[in-house]
Amino acid sequence: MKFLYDFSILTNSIHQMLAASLSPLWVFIIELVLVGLVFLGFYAILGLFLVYLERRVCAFIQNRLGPNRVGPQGIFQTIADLVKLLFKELFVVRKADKILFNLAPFIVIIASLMAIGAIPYAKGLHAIDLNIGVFYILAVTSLGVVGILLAGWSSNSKYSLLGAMRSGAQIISYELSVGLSLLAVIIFSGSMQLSTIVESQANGWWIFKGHIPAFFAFVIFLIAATAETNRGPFDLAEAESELTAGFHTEYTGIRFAFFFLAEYMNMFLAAALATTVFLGGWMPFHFFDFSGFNYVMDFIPPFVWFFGKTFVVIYIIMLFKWTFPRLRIDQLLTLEWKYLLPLNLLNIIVIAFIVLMGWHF
Amino acid sequence: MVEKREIILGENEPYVINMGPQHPSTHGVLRFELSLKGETVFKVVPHCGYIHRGIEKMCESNTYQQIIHLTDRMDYLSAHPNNEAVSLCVEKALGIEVPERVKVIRTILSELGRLASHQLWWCAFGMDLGALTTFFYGLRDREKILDIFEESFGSRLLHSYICPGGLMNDVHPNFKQRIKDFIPYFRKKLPEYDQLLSGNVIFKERSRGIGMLSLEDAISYGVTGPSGRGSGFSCDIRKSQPYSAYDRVDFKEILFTEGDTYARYRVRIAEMWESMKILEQLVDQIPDGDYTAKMKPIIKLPEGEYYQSVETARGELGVYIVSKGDKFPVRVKFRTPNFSNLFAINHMAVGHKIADLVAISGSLDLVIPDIDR
Amino acid sequence: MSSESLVLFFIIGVVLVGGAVLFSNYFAPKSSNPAKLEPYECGIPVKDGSWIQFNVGYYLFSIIYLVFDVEIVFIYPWGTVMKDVGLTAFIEIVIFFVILGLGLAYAWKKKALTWV
Amino acid sequence: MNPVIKYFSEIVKGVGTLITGMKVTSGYFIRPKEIITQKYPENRDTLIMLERFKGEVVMPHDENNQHACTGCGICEINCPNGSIQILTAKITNAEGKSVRVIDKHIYHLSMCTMCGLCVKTCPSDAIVFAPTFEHAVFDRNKLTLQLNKPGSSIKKGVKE
Amino acid sequence: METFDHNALQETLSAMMPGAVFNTNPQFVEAVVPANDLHKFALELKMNSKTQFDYLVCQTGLDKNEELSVVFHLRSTKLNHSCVLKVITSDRINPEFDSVFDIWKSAEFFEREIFDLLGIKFKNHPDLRRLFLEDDFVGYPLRKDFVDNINIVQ
Repeated sequence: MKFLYDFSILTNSIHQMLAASLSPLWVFIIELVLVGLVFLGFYAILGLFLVYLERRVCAFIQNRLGPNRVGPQGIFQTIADLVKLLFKELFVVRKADKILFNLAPFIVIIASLMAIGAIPYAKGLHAIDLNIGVFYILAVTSLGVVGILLAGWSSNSKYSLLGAMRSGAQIISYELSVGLSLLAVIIFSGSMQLSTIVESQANGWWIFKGHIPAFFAFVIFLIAATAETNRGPFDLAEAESELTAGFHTEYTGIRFAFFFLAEYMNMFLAAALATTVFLGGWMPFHFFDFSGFNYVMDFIPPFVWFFGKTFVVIYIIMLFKWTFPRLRIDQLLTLEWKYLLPLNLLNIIVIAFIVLMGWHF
Repeated sequence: MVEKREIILGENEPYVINMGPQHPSTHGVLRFELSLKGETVFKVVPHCGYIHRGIEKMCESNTYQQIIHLTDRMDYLSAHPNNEAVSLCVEKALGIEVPERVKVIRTILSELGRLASHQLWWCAFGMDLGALTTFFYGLRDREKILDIFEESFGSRLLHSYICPGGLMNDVHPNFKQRIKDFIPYFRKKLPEYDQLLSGNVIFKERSRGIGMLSLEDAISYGVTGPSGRGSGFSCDIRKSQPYSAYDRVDFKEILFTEGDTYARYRVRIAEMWESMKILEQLVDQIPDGDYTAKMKPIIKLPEGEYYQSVETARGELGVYIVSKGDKFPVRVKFRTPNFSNLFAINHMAVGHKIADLVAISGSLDLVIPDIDR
Repeated sequence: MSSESLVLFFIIGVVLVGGAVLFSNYFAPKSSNPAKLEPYECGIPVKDGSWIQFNVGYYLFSIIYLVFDVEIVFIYPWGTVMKDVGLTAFIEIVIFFVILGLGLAYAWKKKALTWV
Repeated sequence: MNPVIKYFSEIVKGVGTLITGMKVTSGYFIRPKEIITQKYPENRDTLIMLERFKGEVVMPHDENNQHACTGCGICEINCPNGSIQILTAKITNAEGKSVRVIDKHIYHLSMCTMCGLCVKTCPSDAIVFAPTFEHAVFDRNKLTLQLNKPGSSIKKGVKE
Repeated sequence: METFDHNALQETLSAMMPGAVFNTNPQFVEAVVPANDLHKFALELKMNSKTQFDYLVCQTGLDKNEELSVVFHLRSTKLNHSCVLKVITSDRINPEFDSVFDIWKSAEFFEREIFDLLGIKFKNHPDLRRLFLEDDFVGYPLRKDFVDNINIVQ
C-alpha cells in the first residue's frame, strides 16, 4: 500500500506553485484550463484508441487481422478515419428539425464527458469527487438518451424515429437495473462517494468480499450497462440489419462520429464504473495474506491496475457484441422487467441481510 | 423553430416504411413495403424486378450451350444445379445417356454447391439476427469449397461447368483429394455453428414460433427446398425424381414439421450433414471414363416441350423448354425456387415485429437474381 | 475544485463538438443536390412524413419506469445508512420491496410488461 | 414443473448456452494462428494462382511470334455476348494463292463472362485462359484487346 | 421416381374434364382445356380425391407466334403424380383467362409475371400489376412481336 502514489500531491504542488506567483482568480482559471486540456486530450485519445481496439478485437475473434496498414499494426487507422470524417460535408436533410438535429451530438458528448470526469483513475486523480458520485454518474449518463431521442426524432426519417423510440424504451428500462446493481455495493460500503468506495476495497474487492450476491450484482450491472450503452446484443437503436443505422441514419461526417465516439466512451464509462465499484478501482489485487505476492502486486502502479481491469471488462463487453445475436425489442424489455428487475430486488434484500448480519468481510 | 405540421391522429393509421432496395438485410435489391403499427408488421408487399435481366428472353436468341452461362447468374450462390437443370433437360430431349463419370461428378458438384450455399446462408442469417461473427466463420469454410471449384473449373462463383452432354473439361487431378481433405475439416467446424448460434438462447427466442407456415400453405404457395421441408412438405426432388447419381446414394430427406424459422434453420444445418454424407459416399466412387458424351457442335432439340426439375440449395428449380426443332429454343421458362418462396412472406410475417421480418426473410434464404431472372 | 468542474466539463463538451463542427463546416467541401437532402428510406422517395403519433407500447414502459426510478432514488440514501441503522432499516426495506414487488407483479399481471 | 424452479432453470440454461458461444469466439481470439487474412498487394510475389483460373482469354505465341489461330471465326459464333470479333485479311501465300488469314482477333474483356465456350470450341486450340486477374484500368477502351500480336503469323502445320 | 400409370391418369382426367383434348407428351399427361372451363376444371383437379393436384409447380405463359397459351405444371404431393394443363387463345389483342389464385396461392404471382411479360390478363385476379418491369413500361417483352426501341438487340 505504501508505494501507491497519491496524485493529489502532484496537483497540490502545481496549485502551490501557481498560487505563489499569481492571484487566486488566475490560479483558478489556469487550473481550469489545465484540467480541461488534460481531459479533452484524454477523451479524444481514449476514444480513438477504443475504436481501434474494437476493430482489432473483433477482427481477431473473426479470424481476420483488422486494420494493419496505417502505421505499425494499423494504430493510426482511427486517426486517419477521424481526419477523413472531419473533411466530410455536414448537411441536414430536408424538413429535419435543424436546431434539435444540431443539438443532439452536443448532448450525447457532454453527457459522457461529464461522467468520465467523475471516475477516480488513481489515488487523488479525479476531476469531480462528489459525495454522491454514483448518483451523479447515473444522473448524467441518463442524459445521453435525450440526445439519442432528439437525434432520432429530429431527423425526419422513419428509421431514425423507430430507432430513437426503441432506445428510449430500452435505456430507461435498463437504468433501473444499473441503479439497483450499484446499490448493492453502496449498501456494502455505506458511501456513494466513488473515492471512498475504492478506499473501502483496500482489503479486497467487493466482488470477492460480497460473496455470491455481489458477483450477481456485477453480472447484472454488466448486462444492464451493455444495454444502456446501446451495444450489441442490445444495439436495437441502431440495429443495422433492421433499421439500417437507427437514430444516426441521417447524420454525416463529424456529427456522426460524435455519436460513434459517445458510444465507445459510454462503454468505457460502464467498464470503468464496474471496475471502480466492483473490482476495486485502482487497488491492486491482494491474495489473502501472501505478503510476498501482495508486495509484488503493490509495485504495479495503480494507474495500470485501473486500466488493466477496465480493459478486461471492455473486452468482455466486446465479446458480447461479437458473439450474440441481437434481441428483439419485446424480449429486451422482458429480460429487464421479468428477469433482471425482480432478481435485482431479491438480490438487494439478500445483500441487506448479509450486511445486517455482518457476514461480509 | 418547429414549423406547424399536420399530425396524423388515430392508432389504426398504417405507418408505411420501405425496406429495401438499399437495405442491409434484403440481401440484394429487393424491396418490402411494410405497413406498421408501432413495430408490428401488418402487411408486407414485396416489390421485385430491380435486377430483372430478361434471362428468359435472352435464352430465345441463344443456343443451348450458350444458355448455360446465363443460368449461372440466377442462383449465383450455387450455380451448378442451375447448369445441371438445363443440361439434363437438353439431354432428356435428345435422348442422350451421359457417362457414369459425369453423373457422379455432377452429383458431387451439386452437393458441394449446396454446402457452399448453406454456409453462406448461415453467415447471412446470423448477421440478419445481429451476430456478426457468424459471417466470417461461414465464409472461412466456404472458401475451402470455392478453392476446390477454382482448381477444377477456374472460377469460384459462376462456373458454367456442367454443359449439355457432360462437363466442360475434366476435373483436376487434385479434385478427389481436396474433397477428402475438406470433409474432415468441415466435420470439425460444423459443431461450432451449433455452439455459436443453434444452441444460443437468444437465437432460439428470436426464431422459435416466428414466421409459421403450415404444410397446406407451404404446398399452396409452392414453398420448396429447405424452407418447405421445415413445414413438413416432402419436396426433395433428389428423392422423388432422382437425377444424376442420386438414386444410388443413401441419404435422408430432412423433414421438420414445426414450420417456423427455427425449423427452417435446423433443416439446413441437418442438410449440411447429409451433404457431407453424400460426398463421402461418392468421392471414392468416381468411375473412370469420358467427361462428356458425344455431342454435335450445334444442338437442335426435336420439336416438343420438355420439363426437368432439380433440387437446388433453395428448392425446386424447373426448366421448361419449348422447341421447334431449331437451334434456338422458342421459350425457356425457369421455375425458380425463390420466386415462390418469396411471396409466402406476407403470410408469414403478419403480426410479427420488424426484427422478425428480417429473421423470416433470412430463413427463406432469398437470392434476388433468382427471383428476378 | 469539484462542483465548478461540472461547468468545466460542460464547456469542454461544447468546445469539442462545436469546434469540430465549425471546423468541418469551414473546411469540408460542399455540393448541393436535391436527392442528397432526402431522408433515407432505402432509396425510395418518402411517402408521408415520419412524425406521427406513435404506438403507446413505448409510453407505458416509461410510466412504469418513472414509478420505479423514483423509488430507487429513495432507496439510495437508505443504502448509504443501512450499515449504521441496522435491523430497523432492513425491516423497512423488506416492507418497501414487498410493496414494490406487488406493484411489479400487478403490472406483470395486467400485461403492461408485454410489448404491444 | 414448478414455475419458480422453471424460471430459475431457464436462466441457468440460457446463461449456459451464452457461455458456450463465448467460448468459441474467445477461443479464436486467443488463437491468432488461425487468421486467414491474406495481405494481398504485399504477397503478390508469393501468390500462386491456380493454373486453370479463368482470368482472361489470351492467344499463346511461340518464340517465332507465331500462333495457331486460323481466323475461322468459330469462337466468334460461339461467344454468347459478342465479346470476340475476328477481322480477317486476304494475303498471298508462298505458293501464290490468295488465302484468308487472321488480321485482328479483337477481344472485349469488359463483355466477357468467362463461360469458356470459345476456348472449348476452338478447333486449333489457339486461345487459352490466362490466370491473370488484375484487369483494373482507368479507360474502358483499354479493355478491348487484340489477342494476336502485331506481325505475328500462323504456325506451320495448323490446318486451314 | 414418378411411379404412376400414365394411361390410367389420362383416363381419369378425361372423365373429369369433358371437352379437354389430350396431347401426346412422353413426359406428362398433357390436357388442353377450353379457356371457359379453366377455373372449374382446375378446382376439380385439386379437390377430386383421385387427382389431388395440390401443388402448382410452374405456370408459364407461352407465345407461339399465332397463339398465346398458359401452361400449368401440376403435381400431387399425396398421390405423387403430375400432369400438364394448357389453355390456348388466339386473341392477341386482349387475351384473358380465369385466374386460379384462389386454388393455388402461388398462382397469384405467376399470373402477375405472365401479365407483366406476355400481357395475358387474368379474370378476378386481386392485384394484377406489373411485377418485374416498371409500371409505365410499354409492351410485353416475351411476345414474339415485341420490338425494343431502346436497346435494339437482335
